[in-house]
Amino acid sequence: MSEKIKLTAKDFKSDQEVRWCAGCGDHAVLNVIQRILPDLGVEKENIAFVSGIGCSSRFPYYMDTYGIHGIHGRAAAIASGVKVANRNLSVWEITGDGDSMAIGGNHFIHLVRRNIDINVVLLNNQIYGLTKGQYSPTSKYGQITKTSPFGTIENPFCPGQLTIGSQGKFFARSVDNNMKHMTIVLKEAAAHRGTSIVEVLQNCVIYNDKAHGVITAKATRDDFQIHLVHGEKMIFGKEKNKGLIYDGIDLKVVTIGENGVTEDDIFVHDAHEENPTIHNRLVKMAPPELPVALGVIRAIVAPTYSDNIINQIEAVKENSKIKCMDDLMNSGNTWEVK
Amino acid sequence: MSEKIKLTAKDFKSDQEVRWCAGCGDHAVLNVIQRILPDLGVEKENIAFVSGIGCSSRFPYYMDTYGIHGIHGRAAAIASGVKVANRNLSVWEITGDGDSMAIGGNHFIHLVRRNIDINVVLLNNQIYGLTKGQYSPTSKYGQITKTSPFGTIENPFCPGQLTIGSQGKFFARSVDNNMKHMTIVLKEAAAHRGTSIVEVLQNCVIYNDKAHGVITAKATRDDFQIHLVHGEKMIFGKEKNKGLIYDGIDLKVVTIGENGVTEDDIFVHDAHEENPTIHNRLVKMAPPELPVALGVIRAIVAPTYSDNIINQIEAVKENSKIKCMDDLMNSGNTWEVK
Amino acid sequence: MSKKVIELEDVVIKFSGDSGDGMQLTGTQFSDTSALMGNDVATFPDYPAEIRAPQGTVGGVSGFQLHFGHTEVNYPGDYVDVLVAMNPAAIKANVRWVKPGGTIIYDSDSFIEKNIKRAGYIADPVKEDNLDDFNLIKAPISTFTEKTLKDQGLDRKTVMRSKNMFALGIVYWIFQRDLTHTERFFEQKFKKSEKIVAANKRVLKAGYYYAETIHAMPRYRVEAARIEKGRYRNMHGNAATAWGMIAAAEKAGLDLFCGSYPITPATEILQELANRKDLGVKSFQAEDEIAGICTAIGASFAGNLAVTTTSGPGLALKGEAIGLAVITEIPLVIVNVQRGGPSTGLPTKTEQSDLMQALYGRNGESPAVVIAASTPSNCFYYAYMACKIAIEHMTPVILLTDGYLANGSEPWKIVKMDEMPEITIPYASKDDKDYQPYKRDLETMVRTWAIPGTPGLEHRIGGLEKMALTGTVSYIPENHQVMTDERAKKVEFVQKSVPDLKIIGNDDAELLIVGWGGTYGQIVTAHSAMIEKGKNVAYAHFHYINPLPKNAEEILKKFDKIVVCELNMGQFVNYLRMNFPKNHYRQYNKVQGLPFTVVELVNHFETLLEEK
Amino acid sequence: MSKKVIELEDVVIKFSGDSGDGMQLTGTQFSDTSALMGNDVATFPDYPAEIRAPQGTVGGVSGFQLHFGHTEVNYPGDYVDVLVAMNPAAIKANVRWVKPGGTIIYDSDSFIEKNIKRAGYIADPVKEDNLDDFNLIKAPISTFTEKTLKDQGLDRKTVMRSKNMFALGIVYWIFQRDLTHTERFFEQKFKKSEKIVAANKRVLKAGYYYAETIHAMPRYRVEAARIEKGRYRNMHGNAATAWGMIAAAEKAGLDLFCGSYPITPATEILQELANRKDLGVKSFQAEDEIAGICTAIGASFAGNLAVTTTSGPGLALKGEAIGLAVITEIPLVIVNVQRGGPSTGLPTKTEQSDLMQALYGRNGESPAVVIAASTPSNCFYYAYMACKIAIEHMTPVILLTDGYLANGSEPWKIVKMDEMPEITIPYASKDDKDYQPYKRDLETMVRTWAIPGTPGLEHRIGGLEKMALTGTVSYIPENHQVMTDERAKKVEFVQKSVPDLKIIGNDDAELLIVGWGGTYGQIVTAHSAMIEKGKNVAYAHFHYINPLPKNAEEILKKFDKIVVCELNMGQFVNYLRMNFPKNHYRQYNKVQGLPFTVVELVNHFETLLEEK
Ligand SMILES: Cc1ncc(C[n+]2csc(CCOP(=O)(O)OP(=O)(O)O)c2C)c(N)n1
Ligand SMILES: Cc1ncc(C[n+]2csc(CCOP(=O)(O)OP(=O)(O)O)c2C)c(N)n1
Ligand code: SF4
Ligand code: SF4
Ligand SMILES: [Mg+2]
Ligand SMILES: [Mg+2]
Repeated sequence: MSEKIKLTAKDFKSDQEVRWCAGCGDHAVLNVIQRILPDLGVEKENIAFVSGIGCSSRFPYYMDTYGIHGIHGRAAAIASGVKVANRNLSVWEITGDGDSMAIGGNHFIHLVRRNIDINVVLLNNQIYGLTKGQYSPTSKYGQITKTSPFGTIENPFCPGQLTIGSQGKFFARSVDNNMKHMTIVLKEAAAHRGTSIVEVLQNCVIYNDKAHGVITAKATRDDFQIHLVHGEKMIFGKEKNKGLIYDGIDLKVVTIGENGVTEDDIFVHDAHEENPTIHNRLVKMAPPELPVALGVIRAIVAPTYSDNIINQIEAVKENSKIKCMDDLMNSGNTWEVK
Repeated sequence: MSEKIKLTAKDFKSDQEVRWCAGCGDHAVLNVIQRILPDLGVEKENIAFVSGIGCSSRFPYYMDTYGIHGIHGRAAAIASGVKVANRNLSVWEITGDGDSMAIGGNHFIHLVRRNIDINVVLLNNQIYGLTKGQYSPTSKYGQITKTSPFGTIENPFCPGQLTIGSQGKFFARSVDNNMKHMTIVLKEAAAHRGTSIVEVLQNCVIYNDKAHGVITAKATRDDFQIHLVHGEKMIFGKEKNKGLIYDGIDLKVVTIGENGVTEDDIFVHDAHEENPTIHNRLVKMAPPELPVALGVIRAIVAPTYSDNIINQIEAVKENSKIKCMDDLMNSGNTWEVK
Repeated sequence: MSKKVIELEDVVIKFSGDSGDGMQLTGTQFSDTSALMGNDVATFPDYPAEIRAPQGTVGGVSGFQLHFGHTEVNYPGDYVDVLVAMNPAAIKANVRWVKPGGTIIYDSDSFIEKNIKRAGYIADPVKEDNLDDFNLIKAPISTFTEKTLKDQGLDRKTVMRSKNMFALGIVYWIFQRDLTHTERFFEQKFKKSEKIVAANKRVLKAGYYYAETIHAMPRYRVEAARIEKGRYRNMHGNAATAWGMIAAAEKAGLDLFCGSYPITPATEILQELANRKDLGVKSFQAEDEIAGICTAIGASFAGNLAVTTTSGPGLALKGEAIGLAVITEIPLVIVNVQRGGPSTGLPTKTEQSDLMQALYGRNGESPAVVIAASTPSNCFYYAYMACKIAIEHMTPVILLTDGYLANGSEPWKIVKMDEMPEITIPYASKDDKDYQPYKRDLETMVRTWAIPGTPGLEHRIGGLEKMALTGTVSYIPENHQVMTDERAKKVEFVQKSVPDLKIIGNDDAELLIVGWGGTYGQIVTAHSAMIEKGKNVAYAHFHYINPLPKNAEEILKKFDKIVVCELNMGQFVNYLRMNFPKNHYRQYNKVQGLPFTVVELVNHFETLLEEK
Repeated sequence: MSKKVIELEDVVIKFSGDSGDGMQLTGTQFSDTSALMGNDVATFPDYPAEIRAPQGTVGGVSGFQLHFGHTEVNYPGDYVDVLVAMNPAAIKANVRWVKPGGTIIYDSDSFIEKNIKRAGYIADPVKEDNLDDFNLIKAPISTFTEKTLKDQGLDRKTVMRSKNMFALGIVYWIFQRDLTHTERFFEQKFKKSEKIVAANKRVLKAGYYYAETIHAMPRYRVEAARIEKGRYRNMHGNAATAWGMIAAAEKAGLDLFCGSYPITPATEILQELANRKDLGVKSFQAEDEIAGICTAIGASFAGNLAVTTTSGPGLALKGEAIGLAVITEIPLVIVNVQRGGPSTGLPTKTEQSDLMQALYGRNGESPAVVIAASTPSNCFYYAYMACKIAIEHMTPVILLTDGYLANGSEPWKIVKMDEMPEITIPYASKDDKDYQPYKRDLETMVRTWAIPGTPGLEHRIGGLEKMALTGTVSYIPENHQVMTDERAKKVEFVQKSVPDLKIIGNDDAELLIVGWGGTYGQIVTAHSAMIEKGKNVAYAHFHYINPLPKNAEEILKKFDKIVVCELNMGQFVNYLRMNFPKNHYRQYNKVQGLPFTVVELVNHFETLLEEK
């Protein structure tokens, strides 16, 4: 790589016109990813973007890398095949809440369980955008949409809980209107070896505008977002005077300087703790009681399927007398007809 | 019902010969279910058993109730349809670890999320029995099976964690060699309104014998099983002198009478606590450090999809002027051609 | 100032503009008004491909085409008489569809450099597309709208949003339309703001009077059509499908259950059903297509009228479960709104290429009934019939419609529920002491339906081969043959109630045109055109595909020259070859995501007549 | 004591007993020994339906049938010369398949009341099934086994487990087989316990010498067959399929990736591949069939030779994704081991009823290559060819085998890898500055393959219709037609490399028998029988279904009377009607979960010859 010219975001832009609505949160994610790729130390030809179907799933077309725009719900399975076929590739799966949690739910949980080294970016707008506004498995209970004219009657998934419930090793969250934060989180996801799930709270201006409004709006965001950093105190708020403490089964908001609370009392975020108890509470936090947790919430290093399979093949190869098909065909019980 | 003759287990046996291997754990589950049905207060004609494909999924054929032996992985979806179509039916889904966690994983998590009032009995033998011994999503890491001759390289699902990660409201666990315990647990599941998942640790004598051996063997079971009962202390062990305490993120075994531990220190099981923190740790416990948790681990009452849909229909009906198709067709913009 | 008014038989208009320009609403107003004035109408919206393209580009053009006339109107027209274009991109996208000498009215204010470039023109659209060959009317729609609403206290965005009404006003003048329907519509829609109502009325009228002042503006009269008396409403294809199923449920006295997953262009059926909770519809938006059909199978078992709705890729996913419905022999309706394939293909475009999939897209010998609707409004009837057949014959029925029918609309004479055909449910007798789930009525080969909840009829069904009569699992070789034959026969016997195939035209015609499904409007119009030209051609259109009508073979036999026209590469013609191999078939195929045009059909038929 | 030895051309034996009786092993020993002695052999196991039925019942019977001869043996036989039955249920299950006058050797010790009842006899099997019509040999197998092993210090379970070897000994004597192969097998298998080796040897010999003492025991000689010289091994159908794909990957220099989900009767292919990590095979046991094919699609995109293996219901689930492979034009092999349908059907039984599904089971115009193997061992060759075609033509290829081929086995002459046909990968040029993913070689219509990791060839593919050459998304109507046509042509052009259809027999035959896929063994034997009877019949067997061989039409045209035989209700015959409508086809069909019998074929052909 030493002789290579350093690439820039522009090198990752394909010749295709970006076709999302003006104001759609997907644009920001595209921009951030195009900007961070030059820094990952992976050659452009060794990057593959894989998606399913949905507005968000158009993503690969805009990337000047290798890419597959798959079929609805199957991005995780297709990406798994890409990575297992060639583990030298940096594989990115871009998916929507419908694509990955509705029709693709099974591939999602199995990908997570297998811990294949893939970076999943889940653009969660809590709606089916491409098909024009039906509720998704992350839509809020009671939400009115085209297929729930009287309100949904389904409990939404919390992608973080589902990830951890599927033996997930890496989960992070960001928001579409904070490109700096997305940059940090996506870089960490890329650096993580194993399945990394990054949920981006994404706004669909057309069919579910401001679904994440309280969380992302300027007026409320400081109080309703907490940016977690491994090894740092869980402090947030406009005045940076609020913090989280853990009471044994749940997290609580306290104010530093009130009721004798000092900064020392605030919980330190440990993304590397195997035991997912606290992570499970963090991913669930929601306004108005609690801020939404952003950042890398869980990041555990563990063997990956994509490495294991190659290691196992190498080990078996070494110990087997069969080196090629001719060996195999002539092995075992054979006889000569003369 | 007052005039009805009380039914017995025999009334629930169909005329079909039971075709599981001798010694298969499925037999015990069948017997228990046939025995408890007369006590549920539901008429025989209002009971439906639904299954997918697998050894365990043959179950409906042996029940003299209504039943569908569906297709592989789809039991949860079929059962959902049955229940939503007629909520007066007591609907039982019988499924295997392959049927519900591999091909049927998506329907499983969505059923749980929707909280449709179905009793799911998941016969977990950690193997594909019917197809003769391939690993399943619950097979142990490294397990040698016909499709993993060198050991699996996949992290297994823990059905309890997956259930809770999918917003599950009811999860219980039992073992195939304790019919008394199964009886209690299955009755509670039947009584619960909402999706109840009951995992039965089931032995496949042919393809995965003693997979649950340490847990179920006479010699070790007292130390490796804890029978949880809501409102009671978490005590176990041959001498009933071991107990669990919760240290803020995890459960630990202590011995009553040692190191100053008294019965008072032992944690009380609260299956009704909404916050799943402790439940999540309980479902995960495994030997040798911890006993396996049996019994009803989580049981939260919440609105069910199957009730909600009917309630919503009733509410809309009341407020709508459209009472029949003739009304609908003549509503809105119509005109007369003379 | 009075103008010469030209009488016309029928007219095709297309309103076209950017996605935000309100063209769907504009078109609907014109079409409703025309229908109220007694014309026969057919309409077709032309949405941009799924994701919004940037404003002003061809990709972002949204159109609404309508065809109205004083004679029967069978399709929304292929080439247009009048194109209303709100921007250069709308011209770029549609100019090839304007009839020679047709009228193009466009917003001349939108012809600024930015828009011209975005539309893909280099400099001057008029030159680049030879627009001068048309009757080109440059209307300063934007500025006149602004002028009209000056000093009304409206913000610019609101003002500009009503410019479509200026365009509508122009066209209303041209075709002498009555403004009252649209005015009333404003009053309804903008109930909350009198200001907006007034503004819209003003702009509509401004457009109307503007037209009067323009010399080049033509004026036409299209007389009311001679259509059947009765009460009418406008029917969209997808809504018609939904309603047909609700109607069948009501008639049968069953609850309607729909398990579906959204997919273009079928989604509106689910949406319409979700809206009809007042009629007790249980709409279950499933996690995927497989869960959609499997919940429906469960609901059918439990005694609901169960349906699932989808489009091509979704049908592929349902194949395995359709097999379960086939072998268990339960009533189930699968609606497939065909779109361009293969794979995701052209998801917003129409095609007829799922026929083979509907017939054969599952493992084993797995016969199901397949029928096809042919107009937006008769989706109601065929959806109803699909339910009736499914229930009465205890079988899955696949109803094929397509993107063209689904999105199209036309006036529809409202039916009365008590005039709809009866639906008789083959219930198992509650008193049957020895109920046998797979005992058949030998006339129809239909088994009876025992609904959970009925005491004494407890039984199990499933996907394994089952013993004749008892339905228990059976591996007996001969029994498998028996059951395979019986399932096939049951579907064949549906033929007994399939209406005879009718031919339009003479038995001694030189050419028999064959069509099926959603191509009816274009083919029947082309056929009429041929007859008008004095050609002896006949036309047979199939709605029942499996089984085929009893008399189909006999009819086909009569003709030496047969051409099968379909929007695929020859699926139905191959099916006819399989079924009636003795005839020689020609085929005419097109897969362009578009309906046939009448012009291309007529040309092709003429060529065929010349062939020996 | 010396006996009269009868010379035989060929013999069919079936070993049959309870699931635990070791019949598969017994049969394999006999078949291996016979192969080693130079006979041609074909074998077929007959497992009980999936779940173990209670011991002693007909449902629990496990059998192993083998056919060996001194002439070519093409199938495992339908009716058996010798039935070895370890219990009454084995007789009950198989007696209808014993040739008139055939020999039945049974363990008379097992004829106790419990077993007789469990088998479904009332009292006396001999009377109830007229067993006296056969050459019935009551052998006290259990007691003699016990006697033989008395005082060997073995527990009863171990003793009883070796009674199958007593039975094998008897049959070895009858057919003058050499014991050494089996003795060596004991030494290998029971390496860890000399005692068990000795016990098995003893019992085998005891059976052998017992046979000598029985008067009614026949003795036969079946001479070595005149088969081609070379090194042989026994090949199972499923293993052959797996090996063919590994061989293709090796030849092409690609890694082999298999994404599959277990399903009867295809599972062993995945199992065999999972075992071949030493050859670098990546076997991915997916969460379902959809993930199986989708991981394979990903792996193919990434440059592996990607395959997925399944059976009927699994193929149904893969339909949508096959469409993605069709439209993206990537190499992919889909193996479908057909079983009895519809739905779960008869999962352990054979059938040919997925042909239409393979051809048409997906949305849109979605052409793929379809080929079929015809013997257990040539699964190797056709799996290899499936890979070769997939790679060289950048297309999904569906390889059809069936339960009968998958589980059957026969001796196979080991090929040398350097004699296998070359596989040329249509790589995109690394130096191509203007790489266009959908630019085609006009001779073949094949696009080039650019593998991720190659600098400069970055590109995107997907399921939406794509612009010719560039592959970017395109909604242009005419382009859709162009691409549809090109995809069709590409598959058609595979025909150029498809070998000509051969006919066995004369061009002027009175009857042409047509078959495809796994029915070859029975049909070719029936054809030989007809020729021996002096009938002028010809036989054409299809391995290439889509595209059909170039000369197929020409060949079919030559015959007035054509009968298409298949284990379904007429799928291939209908496909021929579609493709070559000018011929008149008769059809002979069977869906009983079983192969044709030669007897029924011959009878049918004779009847056909009599028809005018
Ligand atoms: C098999 C199949 N089923 C359904 C669809 C229709 N469909 C396309 S995208 C989509 C949902 C998109 O939602 P999401 O994944 O959240 O993406 P978004 O558009 O919101 O980014 C659906 C239902 C399809 N293309 N294929
Ligand atoms: C679509 C489909 N794929 C695969 C199969 C094959 N199959 C049947 S059962 C089964 C797994 C059974 O495992 P599990 O659900 O754990 O049940 P068990 O037999 O262990 O009780 C599989 C893979 C099938 N019948 N259908
Ligand atoms: S519809 Fe919503 S998600 Fe789709 S591009 Fe527009 S704003 Fe984005
Ligand atoms: S194979 Fe295993 S799971 Fe299946 S019936 Fe036998 S013991 Fe039970
Ligand atoms: Mg979304
Ligand atoms: Mg299992």
